[in-house]
Amino acid sequence: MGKKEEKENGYSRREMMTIAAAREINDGEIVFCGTGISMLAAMAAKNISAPQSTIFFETGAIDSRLEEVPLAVADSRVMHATAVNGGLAEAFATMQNRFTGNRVVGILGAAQIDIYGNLNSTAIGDYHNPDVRFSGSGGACDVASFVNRTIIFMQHEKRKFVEKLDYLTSPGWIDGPGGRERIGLGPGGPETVITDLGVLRFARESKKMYLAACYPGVTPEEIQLNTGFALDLKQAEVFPPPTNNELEILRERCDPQRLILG
Amino acid sequence: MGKKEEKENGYSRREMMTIAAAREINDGEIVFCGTGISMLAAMAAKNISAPQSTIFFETGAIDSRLEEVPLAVADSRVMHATAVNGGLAEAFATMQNRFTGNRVVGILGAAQIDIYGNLNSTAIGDYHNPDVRFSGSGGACDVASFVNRTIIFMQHEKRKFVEKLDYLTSPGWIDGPGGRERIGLGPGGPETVITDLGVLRFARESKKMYLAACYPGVTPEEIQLNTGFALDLKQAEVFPPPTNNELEILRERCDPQRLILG
Amino acid sequence: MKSSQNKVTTIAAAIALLVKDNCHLSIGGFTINRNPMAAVYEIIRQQKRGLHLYAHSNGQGVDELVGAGCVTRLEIAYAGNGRFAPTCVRFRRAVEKGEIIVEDYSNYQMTLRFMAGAMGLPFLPTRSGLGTDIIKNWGFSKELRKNDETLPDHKLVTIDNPFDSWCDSPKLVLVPAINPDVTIIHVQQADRRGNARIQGLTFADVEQAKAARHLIITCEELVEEEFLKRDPDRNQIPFLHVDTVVPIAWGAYPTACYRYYDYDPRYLNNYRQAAEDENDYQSYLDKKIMGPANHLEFLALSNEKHLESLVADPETGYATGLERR
Amino acid sequence: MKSSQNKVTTIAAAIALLVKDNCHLSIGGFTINRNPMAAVYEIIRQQKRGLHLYAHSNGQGVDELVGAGCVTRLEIAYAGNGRFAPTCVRFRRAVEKGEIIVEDYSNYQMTLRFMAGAMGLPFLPTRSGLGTDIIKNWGFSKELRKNDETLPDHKLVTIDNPFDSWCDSPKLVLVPAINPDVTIIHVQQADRRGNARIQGLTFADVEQAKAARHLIITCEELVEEEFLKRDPDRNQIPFLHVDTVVPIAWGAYPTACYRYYDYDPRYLNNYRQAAEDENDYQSYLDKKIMGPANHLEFLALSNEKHLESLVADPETGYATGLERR
Repeated sequence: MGKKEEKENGYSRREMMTIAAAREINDGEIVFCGTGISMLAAMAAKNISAPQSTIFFETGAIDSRLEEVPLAVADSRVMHATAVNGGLAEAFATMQNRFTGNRVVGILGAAQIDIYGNLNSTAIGDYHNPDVRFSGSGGACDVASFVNRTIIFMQHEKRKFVEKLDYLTSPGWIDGPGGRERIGLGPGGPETVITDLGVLRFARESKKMYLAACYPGVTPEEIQLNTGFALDLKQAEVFPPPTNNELEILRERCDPQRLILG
Repeated sequence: MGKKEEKENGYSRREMMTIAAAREINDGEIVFCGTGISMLAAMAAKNISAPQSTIFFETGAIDSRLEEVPLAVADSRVMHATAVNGGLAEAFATMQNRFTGNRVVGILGAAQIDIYGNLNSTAIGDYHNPDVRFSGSGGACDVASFVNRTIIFMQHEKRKFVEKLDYLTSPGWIDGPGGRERIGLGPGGPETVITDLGVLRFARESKKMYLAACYPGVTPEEIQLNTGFALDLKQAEVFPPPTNNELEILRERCDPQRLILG
Repeated sequence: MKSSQNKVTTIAAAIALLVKDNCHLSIGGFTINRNPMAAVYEIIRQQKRGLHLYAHSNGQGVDELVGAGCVTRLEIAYAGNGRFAPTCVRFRRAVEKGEIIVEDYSNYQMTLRFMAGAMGLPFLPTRSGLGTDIIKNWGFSKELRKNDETLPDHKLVTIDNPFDSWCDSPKLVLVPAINPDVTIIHVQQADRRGNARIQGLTFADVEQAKAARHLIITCEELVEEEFLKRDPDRNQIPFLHVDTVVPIAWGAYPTACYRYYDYDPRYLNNYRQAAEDENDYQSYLDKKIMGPANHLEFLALSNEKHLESLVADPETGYATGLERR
Repeated sequence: MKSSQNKVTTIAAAIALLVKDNCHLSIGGFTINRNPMAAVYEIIRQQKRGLHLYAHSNGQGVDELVGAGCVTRLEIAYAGNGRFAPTCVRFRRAVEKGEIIVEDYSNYQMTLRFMAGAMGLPFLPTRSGLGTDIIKNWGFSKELRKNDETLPDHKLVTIDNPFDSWCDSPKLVLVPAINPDVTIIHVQQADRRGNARIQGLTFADVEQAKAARHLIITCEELVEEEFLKRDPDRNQIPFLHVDTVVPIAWGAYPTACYRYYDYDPRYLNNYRQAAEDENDYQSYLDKKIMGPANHLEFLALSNEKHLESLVADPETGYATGLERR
């Protein structure tokens, strides 16, 4: 989907991605947000279809009232009209907690992903002498370890959807069925991968990623070409484009300065 | 020291004990207080000779301004004009902390004590079928484990100063030199035992309790008679009685209702 | 339930719904302060039995539950009530008569056990307990622990520091997490969703609250969510953890509620005296607790002017100059 | 020093006294908020070298210390700066060029490491890290760890749950405590003795502060002790932990200080651009940081009206409607 399609379709890829993620959030859920598009997706969900969802941040803000989009999870905007302003210790404990953690949906991003949804956000190449160094885990490893369900944002490129991660920062389904339990983690894990080309999910039995939907104008073959491992394409549907209502709320209420939408 | 002597001396045993303990507190120290006489001793010290000492409670109150004597460590009076109102977690961490714990002096009481200053505040007789059940450790075991120096209040009776504790609730010098280190505790421990008859301390080498001072009118022999193990009496001095100034401050400023003094 | 927008109910309904016979219960407060007494009395009225109670130093509430025969097993650090009872009387009798089984810990150990539960961890470490009978003597036998899946297999576990001499700690005591079926705490202010604000010391209430499967919050004042959200630095418990909210004025009485009222020295002294004698105690239970149908009727037994004398001074947060002998 | 009644000093004196070459340092704040920037810039001006820096996600402060060549070893969870730098630029370059050694943890692991230090424990457990390269790959070699007594012998240790299946946690990751030689945090309000109040999120500042051997507090406002004591529910750090207090307005600038001022998007964007180019970065260092003699002169480089636009709205705590592109 290039600039031309964006203009034709009337929405950008980032808008499509944000809305695709927002649709994954159920009303009443507790939503863990990282920086950038994941935050915007949570704001969109809250404003569109999940008004009773609770947005919370690893920095300790619980149930933030986001009147302006924050540019980091420590932005003072996340501290406004919360239920409680705590710190990192409280936020991560909420996710590790046996009674609240399984009600949290986490939204993550990464530099690399494998077929089981394991993530790398640390380094490309040799860890001790990296070709490219990234920010590191932040809270991603913690979220991926604790919560019941994660949604992952990715740029859809072959070098990012890889057979083998250069570094496993955040656990997904590890090596398939029973993988998490074998290493001592709880049963939940990655559920959805939202890219700039489509939406991928994980097979219930094999825990392998498959193509669930392409955005309008994108073909399954195009997605396979941009993926470094073989995808099951058979279940791919066409993803419903953003509605006018969704776009309007996203643009006017969530990010009018287009700080995240670009 | 009976009623007659109290009247003659112009002060009661409890007043003598409180002031004896208050004199042990150095200016600038952090004083951990339990309920009752230990709290009053800390108040007396702060009002008499250690104005820069900091009174703090296991309930989480740090640097309480005690305008009235509290009747429990959770009394709302300890919450007034503190530096920070926290909780138990913060208070005990302050004592276990490597940089603040060694500046804390703890004041404890118990039902039984042995020659190494180990304390029982749990039960007399068989633990599973006790003759007398007491309150249990509370914070005493924690304080005795963490801080560098403790002062212990005891009623001086043979059945309370025993060869062997029925239950070891709070560690003193354990079994003598190196005892604490052998079980994994830090080097500090009990320093002074203040009773209704006199003041006892622990020998630097042997870590055994010895008689340091008798109150005016009490003889070393009388103290030995009321102690269930042999005491070194040779170093016993006569303890300086309370001064008028000490008594006046204790009575008028610290406990005018005589809630603790009786 | 925890995601409901309106969790307000009565204390009778909350106790009936969540506090089952034989359940594992934890109550907040500390000795003579902020015990959830309205809830305690309602549990007694509903004649709950077989409770497994967790407490650090929750004095008055624990002693009344034990005295009324609601408790079978008790894990505790300190059963005293300050100057009002160096050892709680009904507790002492119940233990000496073998009516309850007690498992002893220290206050920090109990705090860490709730904290572990709140953090979703099976244990936390401490240096407290090394060399003591708290480690050696188990109130709950190895067998009982093995056969009861609601209990950890060990009372405490001592380990060598896996990081060698790091932090000068050669050995550590690991304390097992507590996840009570229900925790009940009394707070100054809460809203309908369950956001809560404790004023003054929090004791271990926040940890106890977050460790629990179900949480009942009783509060002096029901306030608007907007009111709490205007100043979130002051709040401790987000609604996520809360099942029910019960507005109940004087809900901690006869214990204190900082900034609202003081403890009642007369009540607590009378209680201790009654507790010492079987007949007097039975009559206390009948007249004071079982007689009134609810907390309002219970409060009505106290002289109104006397209650007024307990109201907190806005400056200090307690009843300045109160006669406390 | 910690028991002094008046700990007020200048930032230059505090840094000269407590931040030694090669010391272990920890700074508070998180990405673009409440970093102790006045202290960071003073450390750069005093050309401290060989620092062993601990951070969870302390973005801007970390990147400036790394960029200025003050840091040799870095233990960190996240070196990003929100939308202003998904990966901090000077950090990325320093790692890719092998100029610093990095040890990676997660944010919760780093938080627990500070918490362990604050609690006086050698480690704390978590379930985070199981199955990841955070456990498998050590930035500091076994040999380095063995030969340096300021480092624990292991990066992390995985153990079986000594309480068997308690809490459904078969395995735990133990994270070693951090006790920095010095922690520096920036708070909204402090008094002369060092009692401190943070407004809004505390991040891991309180744990970092209490874990440290020495603590420097910089504050927006020096207030009377009485002011803080009137409302102790709002305070987090008692004076017991504090060595020096440095009143310094705009002390977190260009990062934000909730309720005082917002982050400066223009500064942070310009910084990122300069950081991408060696010459531009050197010129940034020379003109912006080394040029001014102190924080006041540094602030004077920014247009006064521009700074005014960052002042926080009293209602929301940030600069509502600020141009942030």
